[in-house]
Amino acid sequence: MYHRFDAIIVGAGGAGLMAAAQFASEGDVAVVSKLYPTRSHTGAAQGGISAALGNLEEDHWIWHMFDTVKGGDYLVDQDAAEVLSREAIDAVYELEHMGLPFNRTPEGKIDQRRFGGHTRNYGEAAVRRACYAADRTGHMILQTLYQQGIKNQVRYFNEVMMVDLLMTDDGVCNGIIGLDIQTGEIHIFHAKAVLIATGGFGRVFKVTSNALALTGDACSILFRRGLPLEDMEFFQFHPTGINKLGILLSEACRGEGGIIRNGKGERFMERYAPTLLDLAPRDMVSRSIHQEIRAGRGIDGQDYVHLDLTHLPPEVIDQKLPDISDFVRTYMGLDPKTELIPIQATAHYAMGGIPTDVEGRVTIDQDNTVVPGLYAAGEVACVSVHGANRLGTNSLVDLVVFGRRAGKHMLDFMRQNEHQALAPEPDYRARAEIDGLMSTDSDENGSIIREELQENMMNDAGVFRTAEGLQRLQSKLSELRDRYSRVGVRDKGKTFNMDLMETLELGYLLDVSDAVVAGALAREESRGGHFREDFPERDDVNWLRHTLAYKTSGGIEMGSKPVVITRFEPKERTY
Amino acid sequence: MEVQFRIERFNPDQDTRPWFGEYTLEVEPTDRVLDALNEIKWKQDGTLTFRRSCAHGVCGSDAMRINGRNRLACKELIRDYGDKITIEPMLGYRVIKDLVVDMEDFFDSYRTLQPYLVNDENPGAGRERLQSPEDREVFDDTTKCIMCGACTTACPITWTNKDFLGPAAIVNAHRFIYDSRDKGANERLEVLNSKSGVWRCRTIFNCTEACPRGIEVTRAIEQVKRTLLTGE
Amino acid sequence: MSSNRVGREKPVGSNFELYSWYFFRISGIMLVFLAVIHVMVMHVFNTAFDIDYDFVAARWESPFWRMFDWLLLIMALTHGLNGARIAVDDYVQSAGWRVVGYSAILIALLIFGVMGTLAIVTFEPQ
Amino acid sequence: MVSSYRGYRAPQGMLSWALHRLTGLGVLLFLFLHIIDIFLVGYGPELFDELLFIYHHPAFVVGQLALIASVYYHAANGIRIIIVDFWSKGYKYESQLFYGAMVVFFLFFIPTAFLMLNALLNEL
Repeated sequence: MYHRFDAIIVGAGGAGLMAAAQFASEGDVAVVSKLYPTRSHTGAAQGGISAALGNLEEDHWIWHMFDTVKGGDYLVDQDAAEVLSREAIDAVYELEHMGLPFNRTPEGKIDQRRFGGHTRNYGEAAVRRACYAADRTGHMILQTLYQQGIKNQVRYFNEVMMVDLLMTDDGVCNGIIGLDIQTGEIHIFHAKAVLIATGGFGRVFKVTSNALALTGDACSILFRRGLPLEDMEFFQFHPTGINKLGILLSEACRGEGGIIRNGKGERFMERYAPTLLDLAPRDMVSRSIHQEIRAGRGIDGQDYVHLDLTHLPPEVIDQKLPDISDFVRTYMGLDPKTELIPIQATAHYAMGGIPTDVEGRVTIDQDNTVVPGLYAAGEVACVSVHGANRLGTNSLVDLVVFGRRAGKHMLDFMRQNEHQALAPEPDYRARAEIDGLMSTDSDENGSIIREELQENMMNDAGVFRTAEGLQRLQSKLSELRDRYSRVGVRDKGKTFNMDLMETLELGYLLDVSDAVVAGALAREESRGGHFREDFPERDDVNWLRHTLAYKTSGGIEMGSKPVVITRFEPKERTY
Repeated sequence: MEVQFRIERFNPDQDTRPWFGEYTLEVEPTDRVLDALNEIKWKQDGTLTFRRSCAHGVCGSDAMRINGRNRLACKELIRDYGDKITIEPMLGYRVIKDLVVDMEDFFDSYRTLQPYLVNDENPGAGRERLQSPEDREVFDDTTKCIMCGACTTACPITWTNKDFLGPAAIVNAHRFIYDSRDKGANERLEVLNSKSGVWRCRTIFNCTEACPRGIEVTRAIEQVKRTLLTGE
Repeated sequence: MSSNRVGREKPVGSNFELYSWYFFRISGIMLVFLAVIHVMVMHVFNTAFDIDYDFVAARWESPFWRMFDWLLLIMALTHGLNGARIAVDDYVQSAGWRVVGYSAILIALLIFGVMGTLAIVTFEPQ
Repeated sequence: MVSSYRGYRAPQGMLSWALHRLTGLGVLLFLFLHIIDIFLVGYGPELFDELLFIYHHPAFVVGQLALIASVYYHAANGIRIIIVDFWSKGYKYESQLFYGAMVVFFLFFIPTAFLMLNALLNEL
């Protein structure tokens, strides 16, 4: 089936819907999502969205910018960080105007709370910067933006999975190919501009806070088309995931005063981050937890530690952390008011992704050459505002700020440009891939390959990495890829073929894993979320630069791109 | 522990009527029902089909009937069910395949009630509309809705009366009607006052019982009825 | 897959359902007293075997009991038939059969209302 | 439609509603019958007293017991619904109110049943 729109937005999370909201009633825009929009993973974000509103205490966007840069271990592009922290303020007000039900101060203003790595006056002390709606800020953002889409009569294509990107021979993006999951039909979406906002790929790891749907689809599709992926080695492990399940317990737990304790009951963050303690950035806390565990100070010598909320007033837990308490009760059978919660670091957020400029335009090289008509925003994109490690709440800021900018820019682009003609049979690649999977019959089981992939990625590309482990992982990945080439889809039907969907996703996971491992192996230093035991120091001389990974017929080629530094020279990062 | 699963299966490409598939599985008591469904799909029968995404009760994909009641598969632990578990799709909507039902009518009802803030006054850039914590608290409960459909498809009225807008749509209207910033209450109340609105509710409480987010759904509906009655 | 509908056609409201709902409750409360007293008189203070023509005749000597019985009749009939109307709405989906259902309810209301009223109002002991 | 009711394991609220609807419709049907017989009073004692044998038949006494149970249940549960409707905190006690309604039901029904069955036994 053929559709023609001015703009196509792939992904209906915060970034995609914020972009869609910019079109309001202008232009013909469609949102394509492989889920229903309200199922998007933005809805799982808990803690808050930072903006220097200064509603409770003095705060300035430049402090926010500094924290973002420092939190990202100076790999942040500072022009982008400036945009992020300046526009966060407007974006938060815009969300409020759209109806987002923020918690309020007694005067009726948006309430704010402390969050990891957010400080006053360049690191003096924690500051109240995170605007929040209980511990379901992401849920409220997603609902509010979806509601705006309904108000603006946005056209939603629900349960349609992007399977290919369309580009002209001149390198202009002119559409996508979608697979309608409900009917198995292939849809051609012809557009002047395409926004990729499909989110992260946490499912390459075994223990993750990410949804089952987060398999890096668009990253992989662009990668296959020869477009680069930036800084893929930087993946954030969130310190407080529920042990074994990886379900996230928001940093807001610590923002409200929660403490992490080791097997001896010690508040061990005193040793690693004497100023910010438990509110140090996530990469540091996760690494500290692992170091405690390695030193045998896990709970009963095992591989987890405790999150302690028992000293918090019960009404804080009830009113400000209700969902988290519910998770702890449901999945652990524990009462957070009286019992300690077993936690473990959980794969949480991809700092890397599709390189873009501050307008959301996808770029392909170190000179930031743009692909006309192609945009990316949200977790899937790498602007790069998060550098080597993202600060808590900045993911939501990223979504709304850069989703908004991309939307506005697309609106201009679409007014000034015409549709580029499609090649004949634009869907041939997608059809060939799907037909290939559907017609193969073998005993090779995709889900077993996926389990092995996730297990190996967790062990060798997790919090700690070594050259040896990463090389071992590379050969494992090529073995898995070889097995994947023989995988057949067991469900041969057309209607809602979830087996086909998962098998396609496995292919994407493999591509993304390749890029993560290639980046991790190349970067011979430790910075932010990337820690090489064989290179434990940050190396600004050789590595103060972004990596770009390109998929070529001969394997992955690595390139690089300078970091934009405007206001803050790199310094040692202590908290 | 070993658990027997009976799962309702239906593939429109080949079946004329639904049937039950039986699966035996070795699981941990603390596993979620969703984990078991995944395990069956991945290791035993690749054709088993259901929706799922976040796997911890916030996205609303995997609402289904577990031992006869609407639940999210990712929020239910196997130890609470014992060694025999029956899983069926939600009632009242067309089954697309196995446990997947057609949610279009559900979202249609939702859209009927203007589920967005109606207020065109510009509070001015660079500032928020003020709202007291008390005013914010009034509609807090109904902001929790994740639109999984558990309440609407638990309601005996929606099973048979296709005009009824259903609990979820009313919950989402409630979220705006009682928001002090909103100005669209009258229009929503007019629809809710109609034949397909709140008066169809017979205070059965199935919706409240089924809500995985703990929303007091019936309370919200009753509040709307009282507002219609007293004009307050 | 795709949906660009902005919801269903908005039902136009009148206050009929509101009044119906409210009437249901008011008549319900009245009936609690009327019907329970009626049952008590007929089956607790007297028994079914005490009741015959003379019993009815003696009771309807009093205008109070005639009024009481008439009120009970009307409330029970309207309350019950309103319930039946809602059952029709809930279980009959085709527009045609609904009209049949509503008509049957209206006819029942007329016939039984008239029969009952006639019986109570025109009764003269023989 | 019917399969829907079988497919859902009814919580207490749904059972109480289903019973409410069934007893309501049952009482309505009886009401029709009752209006007919009272209408016949107008035709004089002979016809009416002759008809009363129906009401005196033991099977019908038991039937009347079911009718009275229906009326009592419908009344007690109806009051519970009205409380939930008009008392803004009523929703919290929905289930307690149901048990309360059942207590009231039995408080009325047990003596009524005793008296009626007693009368029947005396008559036989």
